[in-house]
Amino acid sequence: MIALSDFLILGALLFSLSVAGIFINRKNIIILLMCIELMLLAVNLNFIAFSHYSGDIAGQIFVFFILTVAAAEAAIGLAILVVLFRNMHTINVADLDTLKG
Amino acid sequence: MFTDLPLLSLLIWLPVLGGIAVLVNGDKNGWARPLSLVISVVTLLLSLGLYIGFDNATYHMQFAEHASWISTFNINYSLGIDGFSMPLIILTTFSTVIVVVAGWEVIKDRVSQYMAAFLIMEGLMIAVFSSLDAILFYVFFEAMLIPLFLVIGIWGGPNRVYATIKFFLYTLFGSVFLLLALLYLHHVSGSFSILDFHQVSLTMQEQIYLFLAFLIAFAVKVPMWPVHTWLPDAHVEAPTGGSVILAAITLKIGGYGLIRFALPITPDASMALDWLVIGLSLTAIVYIGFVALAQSDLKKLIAYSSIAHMGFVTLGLFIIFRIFANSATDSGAILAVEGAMVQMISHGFIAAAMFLCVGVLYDRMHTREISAYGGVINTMPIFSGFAVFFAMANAGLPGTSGFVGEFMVILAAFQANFWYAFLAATTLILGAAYTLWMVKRVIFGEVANDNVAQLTDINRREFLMLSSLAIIVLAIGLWPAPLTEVMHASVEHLLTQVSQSKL
Amino acid sequence: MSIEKLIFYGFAVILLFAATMVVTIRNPVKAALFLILAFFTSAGIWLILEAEFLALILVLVYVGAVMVLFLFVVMMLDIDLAPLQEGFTQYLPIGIVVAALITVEMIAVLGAAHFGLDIVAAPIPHPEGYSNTREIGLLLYTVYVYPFEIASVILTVAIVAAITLTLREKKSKSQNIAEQVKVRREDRVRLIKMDAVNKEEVD
Amino acid sequence: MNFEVPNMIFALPEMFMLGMACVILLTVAYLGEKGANIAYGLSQFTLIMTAFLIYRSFGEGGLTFDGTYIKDTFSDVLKLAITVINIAVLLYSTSYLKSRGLFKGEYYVLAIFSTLGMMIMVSANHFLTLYLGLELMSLCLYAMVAMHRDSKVATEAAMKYFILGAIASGMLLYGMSIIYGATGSLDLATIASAIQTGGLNDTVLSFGIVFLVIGIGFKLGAVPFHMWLPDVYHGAPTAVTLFLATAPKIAAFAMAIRILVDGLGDVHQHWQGMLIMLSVLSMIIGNVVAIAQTNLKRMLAYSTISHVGFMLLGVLSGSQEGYAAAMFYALVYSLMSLGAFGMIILMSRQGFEADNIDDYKGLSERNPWFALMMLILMFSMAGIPPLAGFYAKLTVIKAIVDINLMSVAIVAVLMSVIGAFYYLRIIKVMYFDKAEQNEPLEAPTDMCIMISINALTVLALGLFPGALLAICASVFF
Amino acid sequence: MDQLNQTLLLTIALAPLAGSIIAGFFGKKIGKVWSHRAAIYGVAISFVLSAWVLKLVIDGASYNETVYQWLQAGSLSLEVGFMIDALTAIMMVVVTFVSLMVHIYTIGYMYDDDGYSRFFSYISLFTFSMLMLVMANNFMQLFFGWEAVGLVSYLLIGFWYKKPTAIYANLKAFLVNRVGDFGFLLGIAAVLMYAGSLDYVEVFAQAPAIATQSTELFAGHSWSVMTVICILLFIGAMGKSAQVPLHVWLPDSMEGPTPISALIHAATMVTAGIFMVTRMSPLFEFSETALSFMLIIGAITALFMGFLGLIQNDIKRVIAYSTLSQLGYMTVALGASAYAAGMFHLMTHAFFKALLFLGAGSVIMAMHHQQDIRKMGGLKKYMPITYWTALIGSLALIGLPGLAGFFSKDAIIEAVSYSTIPGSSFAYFSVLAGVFITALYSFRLFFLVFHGKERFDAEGDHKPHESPAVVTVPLVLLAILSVIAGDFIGPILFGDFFATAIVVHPEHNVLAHVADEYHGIFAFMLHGMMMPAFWLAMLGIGFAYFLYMVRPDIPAKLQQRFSGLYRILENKYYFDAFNEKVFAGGSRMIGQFLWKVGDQTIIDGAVVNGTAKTVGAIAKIVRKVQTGYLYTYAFAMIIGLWLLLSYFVV
Repeated sequence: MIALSDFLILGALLFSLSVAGIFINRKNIIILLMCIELMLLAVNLNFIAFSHYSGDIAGQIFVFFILTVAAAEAAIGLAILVVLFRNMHTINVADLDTLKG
Repeated sequence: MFTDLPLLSLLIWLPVLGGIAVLVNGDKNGWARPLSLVISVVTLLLSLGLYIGFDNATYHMQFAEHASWISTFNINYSLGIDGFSMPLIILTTFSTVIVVVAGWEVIKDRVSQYMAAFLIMEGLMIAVFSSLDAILFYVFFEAMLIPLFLVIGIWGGPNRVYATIKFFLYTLFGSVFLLLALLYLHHVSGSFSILDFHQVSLTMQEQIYLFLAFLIAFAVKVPMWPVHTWLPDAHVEAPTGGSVILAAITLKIGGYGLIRFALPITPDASMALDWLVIGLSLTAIVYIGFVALAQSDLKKLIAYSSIAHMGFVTLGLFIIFRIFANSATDSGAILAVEGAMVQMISHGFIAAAMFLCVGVLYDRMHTREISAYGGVINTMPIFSGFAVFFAMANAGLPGTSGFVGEFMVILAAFQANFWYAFLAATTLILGAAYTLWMVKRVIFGEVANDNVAQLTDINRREFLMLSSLAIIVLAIGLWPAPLTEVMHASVEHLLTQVSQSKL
Repeated sequence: MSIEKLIFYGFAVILLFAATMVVTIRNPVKAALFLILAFFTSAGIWLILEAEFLALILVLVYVGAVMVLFLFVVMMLDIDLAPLQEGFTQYLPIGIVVAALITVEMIAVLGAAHFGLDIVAAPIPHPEGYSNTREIGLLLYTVYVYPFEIASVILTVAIVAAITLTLREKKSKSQNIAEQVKVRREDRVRLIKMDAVNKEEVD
Repeated sequence: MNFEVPNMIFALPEMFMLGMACVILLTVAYLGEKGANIAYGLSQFTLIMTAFLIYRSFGEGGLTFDGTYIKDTFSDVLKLAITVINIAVLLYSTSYLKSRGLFKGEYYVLAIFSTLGMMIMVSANHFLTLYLGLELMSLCLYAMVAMHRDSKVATEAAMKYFILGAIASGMLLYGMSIIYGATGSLDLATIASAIQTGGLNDTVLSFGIVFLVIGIGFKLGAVPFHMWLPDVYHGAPTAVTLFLATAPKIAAFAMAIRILVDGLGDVHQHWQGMLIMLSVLSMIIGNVVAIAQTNLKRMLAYSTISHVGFMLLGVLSGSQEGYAAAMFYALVYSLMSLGAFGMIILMSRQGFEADNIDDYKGLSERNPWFALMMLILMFSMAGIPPLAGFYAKLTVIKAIVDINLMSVAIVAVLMSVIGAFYYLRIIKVMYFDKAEQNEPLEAPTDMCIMISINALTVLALGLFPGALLAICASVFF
Repeated sequence: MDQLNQTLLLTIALAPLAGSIIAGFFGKKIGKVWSHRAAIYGVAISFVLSAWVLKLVIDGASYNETVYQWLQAGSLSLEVGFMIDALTAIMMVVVTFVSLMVHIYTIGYMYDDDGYSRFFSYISLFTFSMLMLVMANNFMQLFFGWEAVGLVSYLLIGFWYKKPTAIYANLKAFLVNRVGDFGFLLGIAAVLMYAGSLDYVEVFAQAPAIATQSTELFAGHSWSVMTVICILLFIGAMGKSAQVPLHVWLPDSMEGPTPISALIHAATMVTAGIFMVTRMSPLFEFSETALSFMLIIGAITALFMGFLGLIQNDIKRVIAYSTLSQLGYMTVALGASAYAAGMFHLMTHAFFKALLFLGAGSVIMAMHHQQDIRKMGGLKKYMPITYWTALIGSLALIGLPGLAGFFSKDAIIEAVSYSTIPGSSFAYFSVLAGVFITALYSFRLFFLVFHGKERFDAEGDHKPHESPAVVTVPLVLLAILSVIAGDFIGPILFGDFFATAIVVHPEHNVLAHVADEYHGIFAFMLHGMMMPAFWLAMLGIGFAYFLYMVRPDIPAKLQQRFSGLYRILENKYYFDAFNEKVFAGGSRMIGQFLWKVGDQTIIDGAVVNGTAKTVGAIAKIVRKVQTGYLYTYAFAMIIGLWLLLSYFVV
């Protein structure tokens, strides 16, 4: 049998990867958005794993809602990205430095 | 006659509301000045009621008022006065009248705001002296900074921004520690009543920390060396009225705080750390005396002299432990504490008068540089008479109030330790040196320049203020007993409090 | 090693590989495709965890809708890829170090010590006729009706927001009187100095 | 499975608001640009009615929707505060939006939806509702920040806000998943009872709590999860900054209380240390960096960070008194922040953002009344009595002193001294500096009245803080 | 009023104050005449009543009552009150009499001055202060009077406030006096500490008990309390009575108008120290160390200040140095426990020194405010009254038998010769040598001014002429007293006049030895003529005559020959230069240093502004962390996560 810890460690690795991706990636905002999706994926994996091992379906319900919200989030995120691109003609992370200090 | 009136509340809120009324009325119809004068005079007269109705025989709080304010934390609107606060309240009301009169012609723009600021400040200061609830005290203690900050900042000199911010942050820095101490005391005692704080027993370590917190808070106000540097800057930039209030009242809050908080709440720590306060006080007297000698700005000189004089207050308050150790009777300790109180009151009048004198000159010459003057006596003989008189009072000449406090403290200091008295007594030389040297350079001599030649002597308004101050300074100097009588009971009570260990 | 485990590890490895590629690859289109791969493998893992409904939803909604949206945006924005390639490795070491530290700490908590089989036993298999979708559905419309309603509001908001942000309104025909009044001559009339035309030449 | 029809009357304010939101949405959809005024009116109507509904049912309470929704005094007070503050926010923002071509119906739609999200958060008794409420609020806020589509800074701010916000949500969710794993429940009440029963793994719990704290810290703007805050406050149109600097802080506070106190109150020793770290860092960084700012919005952003640090002091104390203090702080802070940003809006004109500190030079001569109001607000923020901000600081520090965290208390008071410096600078600029422009300042009457009410409330709360303090205390005792 | 009572005494004290107030505050309104009338009536009342008091005291009356309680602290009560005994009474008479003379004289001397009524106000105020000083029955009031006379002295030295030298001198006078007061105040504090009271009677009653105690001012060195108290009190006296090294103010004080030089800086105020020590004799008697100290200080003053008188050319300064020297004599008397002799010399000195000063003033008026004696000469024929009175004064000063000075000075010399305490032999030598010096400079002055060639150019109106009656009448009256005052030597020195006021322990009682040889005035005179002092004085006159009348070229040659010595004398032993450099300059330097370095650089610069700057600098650095880049922001969050995880979980 696969232990719960295996799933959780997989989730943790995925989470760390996405986190690392966010600050390693300095060029492309779209990839940042993708990293966020990965992060949510890790969370979902956690929820489903816990749900499975505790026999409680609530975790899966939560995942359902996370997926819904993530979709909405992606839509708004991309919309903002589009507006940004129209304004700045770039989606380079390093160019977003008008506001600082 | 006075006991059935909420006299203290009246004294606090009449000027505050009056100030707001003056503010709202604005500058358009020219009522700001007379209205302010009426309010301040009425307040002064009311405050005399405190003196008349005061019972010298008891140390209990008189004219007490009590109402719930913030019930959640058991914070109360609790007022009352004893022999320590009553003279200071009268000093406050008197000084405010002087300030209103002093600003009469001099302040030309935003008169209503100026007057309102001082009236509100008056109410707040009276409240500080009469609060018996720690938070109430703190609220007024801090709130007072706002009008003073504005007064210096708006009507002040060219470098006012630096001075005001320095002044504000300095005092705020001190007072936040007070807040912590008060909160801690509440934590221990479960009450915010200052009188309950007096009763609560504390370990030595607690006392030490509390004492240091009190000391920082009040040392900044006093101001004690080395946290004094805000004062000269604030004075130099402040308009005359601001300087008067700063010198006459604000500094006294520091001394008052030490009497009300540090000594009775942390007697053992006060005793253990009295060397610190004594050391700082003596440093203030000697070090600042020398520094004052080096000043070329009239106001700075007087400001430094204020610091040196306030050194006597802190010295007087903290030598009592050594006197207890050396002396069988408590008359030395009483002498010390009452000397400190008298010094505060007297300094209130003399410093106010000195700043008014500078104000009189500044209004005419628009400079405070000593070197710009010389031979003022030739053109302003009456003024010079007052100036020399107040200078002498500042130098502690017997017969003026300036002598009484210093005399008492030095006499008492000798009973603590010869060298304390020795260092304290150097003020006789230093105080005379810087004050009279200034008098020599400003007042005496040939007319120094055309500006001095065109000076006009003081007018009736200025004469009125200076002469009233002179009469008081002389009266206290010749017969201080009426002033000290009101303190006896409270001082003795304080001494019993400090001589009982809380450990 | 059971077949179940083998499948899990297989999927896990692919998932981690795909995720790594998403993070590191420079071309966003490729990244998106790797993300799709990651979703697919995740769905597989979810199936092992008997979350069939969610596994399907993930593929349908995520791969089918969200990732398409991503790809669409990537294409639409026509990003110049050349400058995006610089300065990547420069911060890599410290990034990797911090990420590794966090990973180690997370694994230390989530590892077998706290969540091993001996502590959290494997669940009892579901009885016959158990339907994951049905269970979810039952709860969703009863106990979680309130969150469900909120989710619908969120989706509405997403639509409103996306439209508000991206919809380019057509130039309005209505007159802005204030603007018309404020117009100055210099804004509208441009005086151009021209050389006089030689009449003969025209002819 | 027994399904009971939920007692929906508890959720009447939310339901009313949702209904009205749809009405407004439809109005805007049909009327287009012309609908903006109507949308504004409807929004105000919605908020006022909602406030009224909350007020009507004030104090009644209980759980409904199978324990996902809770109505208690805490939620009533905070929801009332949120609606009332948003009424003021909308009032302030209208003229600003009009002068910048942002006066669109969508703004109001999003604002109402966002308010709804906050109310859901306040009333959440379940991780799921909490999360959804948070996302509803946040998504609206992201969009609102980006509303000024032609503004580079606004879109940049929105992008940053979005990305970081999403990361923070991810972390929050991760924390929820761990807590779910540890306690086997998503319901806060059940979590609390599971913790009370005991037998849970402390390491795992605190592991989860770390992620939850990060999520909360981000929404509040606590260091080191604060980086979005200055940029977003600065970049967003001031009307939006005003919106997101006030009510959402109350909602975030509610979230903190719901999770940490309602859910994890019994393991407060686990999160106390984390909050101390966040709080101390926030107070230090917020206050220190604010000194170096020249932009008022940015300065207020850093001041927000420091205020969050102070507010957290109350939460971390782990005592009822501390929670009450933090609540008082949150409410007072929103009120002060409302006034401060309201003042920026008031000073701004077409084509001119009054967000540089130097723009306030000589305000006391140009308009003494406004200057006085700003003075009250600034002194209150600095925590000088007799203004509301003082009692906010007093109560949280008292809470800290009462649990003997003297060192933290000392940091707090020292930082409040440093903090006073930059507030004083504003006052200095207004009162001691000469004006650069001399034309008197005019503002619409409703805004003048609003700012006066705003500042005078701060003063009144300073003179008589007892009532509000009693309310806050009554929530937790 | 045949009894000493409060009304009488208050009248004596307050009458001059009333005169002062009238002349001071209303001088402009009531005019010159009424100003001086008010002042003179006040002082005259005082004088008459004082004389009455003296008579009552001689008849055996005494008085010691409180007027009002000034202050109370615990069991300590500070009061204002009067104590009248022989010592007080005689001082009151001396003070009021000299003051009255000066008042009258001033009418003539100051009539043309703008500050006429102000001047009267001041000198009346001075009379009041001096009376308060001498009539006090406690230390507090003594100190009040002590400082008050200092104040008036300050005001009067700087009376001509336009003169830079005058306002320099008055500041100097005040400050040097303050140095003395510094010790005096500490002495009072010591008295309070050990006696528990400031009332004379109570303190004196405690004296034997105090004398047994000791204290450690420096660790390891035990001091007798009484010595500490007495030396501290004497430091006060050194300031007021201008003893070396606190004498430096007195010569400069001659910048003031001449009448006050007579009144304050010769006759009365400067003797306050002598009076005070005499008053404190019950204490001083217990400390031989203090007595020795006084003896030596007095001897140094008596001799070395006399030397300086030799080379001065300013008429007033010569007399001033003579005053210093005479004050030294009085101090020597005190040191030898011959308090009564000191007091007696104080009285006679008051008369003849006031006479000399007023005479000098008369000369100065005649010379149109020329004070340099090298520009005078031969004035005898122009101003005979002044000449003769000055001669009497000078002879009294040098102690010609029969004149007042002889009795008092000779009594001192005799007394010292019997003293056995350490330092007495040096003192004896000094006072003897002083006699010669005194005679030399006195007659140098006298010859240069009144005899010899007229070294001034005076034509017509500028010719010197005798002063008006208001000037000469006081001169004559004082001259009479300078002659006859010595006749009281019997009762004052050897009788029991001071019996109740002065305490002398038997082992110190030198006057008793002198009294043994006293057989009446004439016998004393004859005895005096056989003593070296008389011959030294005669020798001095002879020298003066030879040097300044017969061979006026010699002094110049001597000056060249002993130029080093001369320079030392000319620079007054470099006291002024030293004070100016070390004390005045040093204080200012310390002040500048503490201000610039302590306050401005360290406290304000490094700590206060330094903190502000540091915070500002940190702010500038920390804000750079806010780079604007998303990945920094994300990284910060991750670091936060890492910190929280590492710190609180793992």
